[in-house]
Amino acid sequence: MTTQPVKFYQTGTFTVGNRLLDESQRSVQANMERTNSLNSGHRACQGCGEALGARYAIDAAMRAAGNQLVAANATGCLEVFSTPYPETSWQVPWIHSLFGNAAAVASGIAAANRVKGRKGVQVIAQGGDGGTTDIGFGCLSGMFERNDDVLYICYDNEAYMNTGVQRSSATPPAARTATTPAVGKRPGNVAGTGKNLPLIAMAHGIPYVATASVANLHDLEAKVTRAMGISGARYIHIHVPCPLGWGSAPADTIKVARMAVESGLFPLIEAEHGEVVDRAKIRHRVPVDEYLKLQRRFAHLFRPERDTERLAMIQAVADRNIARFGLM
Amino acid sequence: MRKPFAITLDVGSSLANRTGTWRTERPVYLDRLPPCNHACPAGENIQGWLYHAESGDYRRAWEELVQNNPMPAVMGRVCYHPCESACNRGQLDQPVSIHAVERFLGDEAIRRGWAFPQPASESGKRVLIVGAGPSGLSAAYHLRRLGHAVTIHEAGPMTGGMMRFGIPKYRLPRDVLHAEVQRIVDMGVTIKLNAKVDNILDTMRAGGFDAAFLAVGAHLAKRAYIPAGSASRILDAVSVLRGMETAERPQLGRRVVVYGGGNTALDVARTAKRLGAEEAIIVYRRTREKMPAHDFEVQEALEEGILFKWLTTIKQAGETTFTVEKMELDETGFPQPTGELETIEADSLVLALGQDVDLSLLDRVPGLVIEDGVVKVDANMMTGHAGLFAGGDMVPSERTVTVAVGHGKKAARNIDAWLRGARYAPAPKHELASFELLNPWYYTDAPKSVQPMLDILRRQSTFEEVTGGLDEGNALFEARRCLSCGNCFECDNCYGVCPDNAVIKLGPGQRFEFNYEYCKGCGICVSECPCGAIRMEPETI
Amino acid sequence: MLKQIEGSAAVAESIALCRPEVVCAYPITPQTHIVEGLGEMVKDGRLSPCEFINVESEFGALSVAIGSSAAGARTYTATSSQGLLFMAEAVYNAAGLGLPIVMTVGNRAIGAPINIWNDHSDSMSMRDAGWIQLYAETNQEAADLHIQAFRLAEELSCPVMVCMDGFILTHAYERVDIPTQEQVDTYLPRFEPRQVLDPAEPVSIGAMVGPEAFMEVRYLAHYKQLRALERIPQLADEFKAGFGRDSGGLIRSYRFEDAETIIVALGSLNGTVKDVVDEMRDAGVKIGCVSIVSFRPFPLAPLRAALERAKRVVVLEKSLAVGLGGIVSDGVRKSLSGIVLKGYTVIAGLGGRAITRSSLRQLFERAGRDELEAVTFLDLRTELVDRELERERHARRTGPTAEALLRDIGTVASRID
Amino acid sequence: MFQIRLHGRGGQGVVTGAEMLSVAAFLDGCHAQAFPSFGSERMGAPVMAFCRIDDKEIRLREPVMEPDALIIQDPTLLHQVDLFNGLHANGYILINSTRSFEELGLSEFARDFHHYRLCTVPATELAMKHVRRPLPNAALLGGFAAISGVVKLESVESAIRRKFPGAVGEANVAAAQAAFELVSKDQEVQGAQAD
Repeated sequence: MTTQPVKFYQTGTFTVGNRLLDESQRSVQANMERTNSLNSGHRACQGCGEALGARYAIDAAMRAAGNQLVAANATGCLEVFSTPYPETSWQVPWIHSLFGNAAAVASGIAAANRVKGRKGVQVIAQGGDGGTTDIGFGCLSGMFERNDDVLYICYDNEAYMNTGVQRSSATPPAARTATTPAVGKRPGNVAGTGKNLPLIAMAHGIPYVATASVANLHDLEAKVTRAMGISGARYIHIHVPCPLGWGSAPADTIKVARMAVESGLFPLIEAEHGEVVDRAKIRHRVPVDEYLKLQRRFAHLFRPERDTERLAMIQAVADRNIARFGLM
Repeated sequence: MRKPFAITLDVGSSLANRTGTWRTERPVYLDRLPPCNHACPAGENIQGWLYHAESGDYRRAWEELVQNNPMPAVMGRVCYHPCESACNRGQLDQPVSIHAVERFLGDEAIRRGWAFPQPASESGKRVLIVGAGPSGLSAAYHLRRLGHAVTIHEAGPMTGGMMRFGIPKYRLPRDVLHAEVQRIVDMGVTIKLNAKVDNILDTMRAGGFDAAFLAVGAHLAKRAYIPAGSASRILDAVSVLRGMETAERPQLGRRVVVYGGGNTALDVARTAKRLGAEEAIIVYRRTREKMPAHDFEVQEALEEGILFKWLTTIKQAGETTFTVEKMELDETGFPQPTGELETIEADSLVLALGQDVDLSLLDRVPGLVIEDGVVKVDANMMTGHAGLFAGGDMVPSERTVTVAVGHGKKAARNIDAWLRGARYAPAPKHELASFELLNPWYYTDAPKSVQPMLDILRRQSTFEEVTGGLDEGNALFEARRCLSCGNCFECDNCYGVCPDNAVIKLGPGQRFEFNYEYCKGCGICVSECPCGAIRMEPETI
Repeated sequence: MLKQIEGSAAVAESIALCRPEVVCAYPITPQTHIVEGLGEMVKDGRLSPCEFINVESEFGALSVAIGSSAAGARTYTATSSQGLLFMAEAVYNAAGLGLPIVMTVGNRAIGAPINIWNDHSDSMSMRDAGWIQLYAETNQEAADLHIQAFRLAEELSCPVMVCMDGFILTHAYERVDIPTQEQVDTYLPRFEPRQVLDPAEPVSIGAMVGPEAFMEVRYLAHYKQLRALERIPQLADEFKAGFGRDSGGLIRSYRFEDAETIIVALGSLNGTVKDVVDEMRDAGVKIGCVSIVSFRPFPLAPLRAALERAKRVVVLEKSLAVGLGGIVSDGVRKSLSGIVLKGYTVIAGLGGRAITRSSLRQLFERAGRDELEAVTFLDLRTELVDRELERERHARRTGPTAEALLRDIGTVASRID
Repeated sequence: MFQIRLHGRGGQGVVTGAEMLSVAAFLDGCHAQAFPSFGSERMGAPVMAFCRIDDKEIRLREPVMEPDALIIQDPTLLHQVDLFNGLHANGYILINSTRSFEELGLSEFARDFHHYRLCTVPATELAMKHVRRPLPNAALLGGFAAISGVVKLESVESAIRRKFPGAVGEANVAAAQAAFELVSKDQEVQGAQAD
């Protein structure tokens, strides 16, 4: 019997690190020397998906940019929990201006870098879904269409968490928020509303658009790294569960994110110049119930009785994603 | 930079904010008992040696393995691997083929001539072991490692006991057995063959032994009363299998009936087939499901053309004909005669109905208690007579090679303690790493490697080993299927998934530490630990 | 170099001489010609290195400016009216972050009703945003003030708004002396930012500040403007030494020494006022005027010194604090705290209503006779107002006021005044 | 101070006309101020522009209320807009038209003015001839230089060339020169009649 190369590494690249893998194949997060761009001592809630996503993304970006990085941040949880006077958790040059202008501030920084001849200093803008899909959408679209040399990262936790969990245009159907309460005939957020920002970003024809999840670190890091190697406007939309707003257990943050991916509700895709070029396949497909049941914001879909109709509707969304992006 | 007041801050200054005070529960690292280890009668640290095998360090894997079991090449072949039945991976796809990796390591050790270390110092104590079977050899090995002088008295002409006289060579090639016994001998263990002990106390006194371990096995075939003519050829399984190891090969004829439902019955039937029998029929009074033999062995036997007559008893033996009666199961699952008779043709009948222990050497030993034909021992494997220990098939337990090896180890540790005037206290067992404690999403999907099987024609005609070993690539693959249940394998997940950077990575092989200054106690590390090696514990307030 | 040039073009040339590194542009009348001029200079390479960025809104414009300024680039933008309101959040933010951005406001009214013509409602709405606000009287001064503005902004790390009357200045062609590059380079040193987003020396800019320090942050912003009160006259003096012209400063007074009546105004209106003052002086009236150049910081002490000997002060305002009257008047009164004299607020020129010599002359004469109300609306067409009020008395659903008034007047450009 | 008011419609170059006039005055060494009536910039709507010329700094910012001269680029405005508002008896009127004041129905109105200060010039026709576009402003400036003498023709030519470099400028200069000649001739005739 001829010896086949062994490709199986116990956990492969699904875990953060793997002692059996070559150093170069391990994640940035596995590295003892990682930047910890968002350092300890921040005031995010226990189990905050956004804090995690931000460190994942910015650490990866720092590695890709050789630490030559500047970040602009929209108002929101990430900003509030990271920089209350007199302490900041950021280790990178960072600016917070307003809720709706992170993309524009980043465009300005990029312009300054260009005019100052600071080659190699890369610019990231980041914000939550509210700061991205709603109030910051104008500036973001402008940054896209000008093809400014900025990587915009949206940490999507599907509502305005900083202000107490109000609906945003990224809130999914049926989800309970403070402004779409779980009362009345059809409790929760109205179906058929909201917008898909990655697809809108793609419609701008910008060089790179991707979706990522805190549940898939290697995929996330690969996308950030990829984006950092491209010039022009780039967009990465990261799914980050919010235990507080979603009513999920703090310990389940990654699990919830994983169920979103594995159910097909949050497809992991990559697009270049408006065309989808790759997708992460679902490893172990689960019905949407597995995702929804972990979150109190969807509790009314199961109690007092099963809302069969709307569960089927949500399942259809997942099925459509799977078919549309070839996730299986 | 003259920074503006308050709105512009120095980086990383949040370290002043000790968020650890938020915590109501704290994560702690722990080692849990992997189910394989828990299930191993020989007390192997299976996960421990797989860990080294995963990285391709077979020597360290083997060294870890032989801490508990000196005969991995044998064990990898003959053990019925309860570890695999317990393996958590079985709930994911298929269990890790632990026995196959163990066999690979054992074969690798033989091939490369790896030897056991000599004891660091001699204790000056002398221990007598009666019986060179798996239990005796295991005890000898462990006692020798502890620095005691060991002498084995073996009644038979060869070492191995039931490993030789109970297990056909197509399952355990004799060169493998020899190599692993020899490696024990090479540690300085004296083995006296054809040296039956008639009276244990006399022998101990004569040899100046400080303690003895009795492991004579169960070699007396059980008989059943079957009315038979004088010309009937009726043999017992022990004699048939023993005969295979000596010059006088048993004459079984063209058609052989084997009576019994245990593994020995299968061994005899398959041996008969290889000796040239055209037909080998196993007669068993109950159904296949009720058969004590392992299913995989039944399967192999069926492949080789062994015939089975279920729900059947033998009523009478003639010269070439045997009268059998059909049975049926009652409500309690017990077979009841139906009175329906038939006749089958056969040249011989082999009874495989179990074995008894020859306890003659223990006559008049004070304090020693015998019950149901076996010797009573306490939790420390000691008989009622101080200094006299016993194990293997002669004590009440399941009669397998692996159990015997485990007895040998346990007895050796207790003998060692007893010799030092102490009492052996095993390390407390960790809590079990059950499947629910794992997060299996992280493990790569990988069905188990299949060991090559000898083709059917050669299996029916020769005594070549039926099941092949894994090659290095397969063995590595298989080792890496281990989930490392309950024990950190440094996947960095906790280090990565902490939103508060509150896990400190201590470096390769050093595992991790929580930074409780900042840990908010969210528990993501616990949820995302693939192997269940972290637990939340309430903070004392 | 003397040029007969449009005000916007003169300002564009002056800004170009300041070597801005990032210019953000979003079109809104009447500031567009300035950024168009700069855009052309960037595009044809005359202004280099400079990034000219066409943004999607005024909010975007100032936000890009915030980013580039924080990254250490000298940054300029311009806006007017609704645009200034649309960027309001960023206006406060730029000041709060202490970013030395210079912005031109081509002053224009605020709707509704939508109106593209000049008044000061826009910049006045941002008077407390933390920016320094300078008002230009002529296009020469508008051009000069921008040079001083960059110097002042960067010294103090505080944004500066240069206000120039929309159309009246921005679209007017007149003689402007455009300085040389050498003059400007001598006056305006390289931009050394107080804070910069630099990977070599990372900081977090824009922290959340709670009650424990917010007052202090605000006090420091106030203190910064108090320092500007000292620096603005010094910079004007220095400017005069280098360029040979009086431009800028806190206030400028005209024939005020023995004046019994003093007119106070901001911006281009002062030219017409001076003509009227001359006329009335010729007729023997003791009248003078004061132009406020720096509205923020507000020059309390110099104003007091200029006004304290007068008998009356008339504040001419191109903006209306609805429900109160004047905005500038408040500051003027504060400067005269404890001094008893007559003070009149005159709201004039809202939404581009022409402010004519004859109207002013009549106004000042009435002021001299102390016949003015505390708040007067210059050239208010009372017949239109009365008619509309009458209509409202009779009908509940009167429809929109603005449209009703327009129906009564006829075609917009068919009248001269 | 000499004040000129220009009337026309959006798109006819009224504002540019005022601008070029101010430049011409500037080139003559005068202070000059030109500014539009600040309408929203749409084609066809009535628009005005103003120009002041003086030998000292011009501080006045009001619209030209009492013009010394009117330049009317579009005679269709005559009956739509109060064009002559504020014009004093010594004022100048230059109308872009192929027709005479009489033909335009202004005989009675013209009686209050010095007739030699009133003039029509076919500026659009000249523009079409020289510039091939209906932009009468340059021709009118030529005519204005002839009728008023407030600015020199050479200065008007330079101002036109500054605004429109190259062939377009030269074409406009030609139109201005043609208008200047036409008006000058007309003035001679009228002068002769007056004498």
